[in-house]
Amino acid sequence: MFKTEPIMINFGPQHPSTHGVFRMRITFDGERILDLEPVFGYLHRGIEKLGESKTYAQIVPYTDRLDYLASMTNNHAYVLAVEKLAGVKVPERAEYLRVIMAELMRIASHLMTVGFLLNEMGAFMTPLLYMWREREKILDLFEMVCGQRLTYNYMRVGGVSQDIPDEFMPALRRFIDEMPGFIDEYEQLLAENEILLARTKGVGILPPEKAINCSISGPVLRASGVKWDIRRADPYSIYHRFDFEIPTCQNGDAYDRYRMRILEMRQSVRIIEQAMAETPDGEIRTKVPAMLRPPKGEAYGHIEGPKGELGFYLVSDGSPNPYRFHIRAPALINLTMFRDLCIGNLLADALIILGSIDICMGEVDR
Amino acid sequence: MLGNFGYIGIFLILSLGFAILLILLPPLLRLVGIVPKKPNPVKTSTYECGMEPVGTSWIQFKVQYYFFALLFVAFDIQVVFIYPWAATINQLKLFGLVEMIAFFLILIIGFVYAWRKGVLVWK
Amino acid sequence: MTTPLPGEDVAKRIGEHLPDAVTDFDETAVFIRDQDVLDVARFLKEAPGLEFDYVTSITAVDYREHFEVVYHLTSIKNNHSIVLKTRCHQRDNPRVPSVVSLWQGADFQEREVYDLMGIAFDGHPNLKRMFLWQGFPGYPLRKDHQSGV
Amino acid sequence: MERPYDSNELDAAEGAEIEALRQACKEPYPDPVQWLDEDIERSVLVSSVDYIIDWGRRFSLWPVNCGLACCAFEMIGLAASRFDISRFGMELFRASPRQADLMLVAGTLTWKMAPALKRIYDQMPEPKWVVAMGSCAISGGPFRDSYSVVNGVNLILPVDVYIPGCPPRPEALMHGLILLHRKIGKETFLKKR
Repeated sequence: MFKTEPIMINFGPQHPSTHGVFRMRITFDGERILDLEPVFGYLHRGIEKLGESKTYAQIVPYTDRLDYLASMTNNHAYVLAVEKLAGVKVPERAEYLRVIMAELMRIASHLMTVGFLLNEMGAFMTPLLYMWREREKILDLFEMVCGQRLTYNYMRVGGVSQDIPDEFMPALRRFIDEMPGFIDEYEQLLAENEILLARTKGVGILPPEKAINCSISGPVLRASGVKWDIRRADPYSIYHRFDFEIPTCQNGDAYDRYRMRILEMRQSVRIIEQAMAETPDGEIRTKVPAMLRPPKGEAYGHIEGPKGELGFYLVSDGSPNPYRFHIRAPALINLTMFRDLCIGNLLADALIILGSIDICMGEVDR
Repeated sequence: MLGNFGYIGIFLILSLGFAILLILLPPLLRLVGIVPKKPNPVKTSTYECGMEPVGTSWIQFKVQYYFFALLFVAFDIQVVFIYPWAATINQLKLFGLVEMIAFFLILIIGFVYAWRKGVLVWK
Repeated sequence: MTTPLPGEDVAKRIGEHLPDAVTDFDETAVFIRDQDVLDVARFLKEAPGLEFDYVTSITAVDYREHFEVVYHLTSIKNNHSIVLKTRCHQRDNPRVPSVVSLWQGADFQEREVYDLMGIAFDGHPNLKRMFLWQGFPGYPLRKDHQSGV
Repeated sequence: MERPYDSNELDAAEGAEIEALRQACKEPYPDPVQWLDEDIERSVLVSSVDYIIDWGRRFSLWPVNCGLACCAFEMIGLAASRFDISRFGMELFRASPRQADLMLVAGTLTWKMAPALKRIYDQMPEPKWVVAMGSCAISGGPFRDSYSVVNGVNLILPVDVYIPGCPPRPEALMHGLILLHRKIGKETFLKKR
């Protein structure tokens, strides 16, 4: 018909639906996306360089600020990597506390993912405020344990920093009893909502072999039908003692990625329930020197974070601070195929795909 | 006794006065010094998420945007006619209802035609 | 349990296919020459028993006299993993062949290594600075870069 | 895919802009308490007209959402239902700077983001205020000696209220905003002219 010219618009660092300071240079032809160029670095604080001049204990607060929506699991991943490097044994009670905190954090992070995804779909603030109500309960639990709402600095090499107060278990019991009811409430409100179905069904379909080739991890990978979860594939800590399944969906579109978060929340509640019942008493931390000097060598510890496989690669030269401190950021690598998914779609779909992948700029830019 | 047109006159004056007041308020306040005046070249540049816009937006874009606007105008006018009808519905008994249904039908035909032609689906 | 393959067996298998590619190995890692990275990677990806179809992480370490690029490869099919390392000795312009043609997941990770460590990857479709801005002096993650400049 | 722009050229231009801003911003902006003339600073006579205008502005501050990092989630937590800031008339986080009059810098400002933040600040209509939330915005915080972090937003923008904390609790943020309200309450116009 009529010849149209492409135009380039910056979906820049300051944008309500880019989950932080992520920027995209999108070339449009009307509403259709012709090309998309992601630009990173607007929150690059150089944590890997700073880590090289800090001791192993001083790096724990830095890991809180990596994926600031899931600080507890960042601590868990880093601490596991250092224990693998230094060969430190962790007492039973600390292992159970860590699993409870990590799974609570997974629920809170998935709540945020679904909340903001629906925020971008036009249900402005309503589902987000519902899900924030649950997140506040989880933040209260964390505040009871380590006094902070967002950057917990709770785990130490060799255990956890503080024991749980007496009123923690009853409060956790109450939360665990209510949570499935709330998840049903979300399912009831959202699962068959035709706007959600119309906006996400068949949008941004990611085939399984392409997902593996793009080294995608986490709920995005499982939404494409690949059954790969580090908690089952390479069990760390005490996850082999709990029975929970790894949910997967089939056609890998934005709707499946949304459903994955809901299903995983249910599994996390099951894990917490079992972990609560078996938490033994006893030591919460083994004695580890403050200036820990792990033997010369390297270690790669990884866990299944809410966003995907979060790994820490530590190289030690025997001195108290790591020679090299690398973070395998799942959110950054999950964005590898974001460009291919968006080309040819409409602009509104691109934001839904970005929301369903769920990135957190602290981890992407480090 | 003002008569009907008197009221319409007052209504007209009030609405025009209110519109003009709103237009003149910022410069007026600037004169008095309440609204600070600090001109800044960057302030008037176009906002694009904190970045410098590239290229011009004066380009040939798809004609489909025009159809959305067209349909919007059609249904906007329809709403304008519904207000007075709704206000005086009890005077125009059954006749008003039938009249409005006919008005709706005409517009719905236009909408169904646009829908069939797939004008709103973004190709 | 993701079994880390012993370096020795993998080195032997690579040795049969590409005789002089392997320079060294230890219990978890295999050291290969930097110019054979792409061939070894293709072999590891397509060899029947290995099938490393997932590159977990690519990173680089600056050992002052040489750079070391570390590839953590995983096979989702057979659930085993291996660590591949190459050393490049020239300090001013280290070059390593890029593996993006095999795994698209390596795209951003190689760009990050180029941006922060300065190791160029030949054959990378879009090798540019990723986190820092053009005009940033030097490569921050190198040991001789004084930070806070 | 033909692009109507050349990305290398754009990167180079943006890089040059960042480098220029980095060399230019060496010492911090003076905090804008100087708009009160020194002699009347102590006994600020606020006339009734000023009082009404300040009251109007104080309780309808709309922040532009430039949440950069972790503090952004405490800021959203403040806007959520538990620590509700719509009690202060601030619940609308405007995405575009045109409709905002408070810039709540929440998180770590890096040099790559600095020109964008400065442009958003310049594009905000007068009267506008800046609140530096979190120790990253105040002084670079835990990332002070990093190669890519601005050591304090006041190198780039004049800051009215500093809220310490990493991240500051919603109550601390609310206290900071109340301080800002008190500061706005002291502004006078007629006497200055």
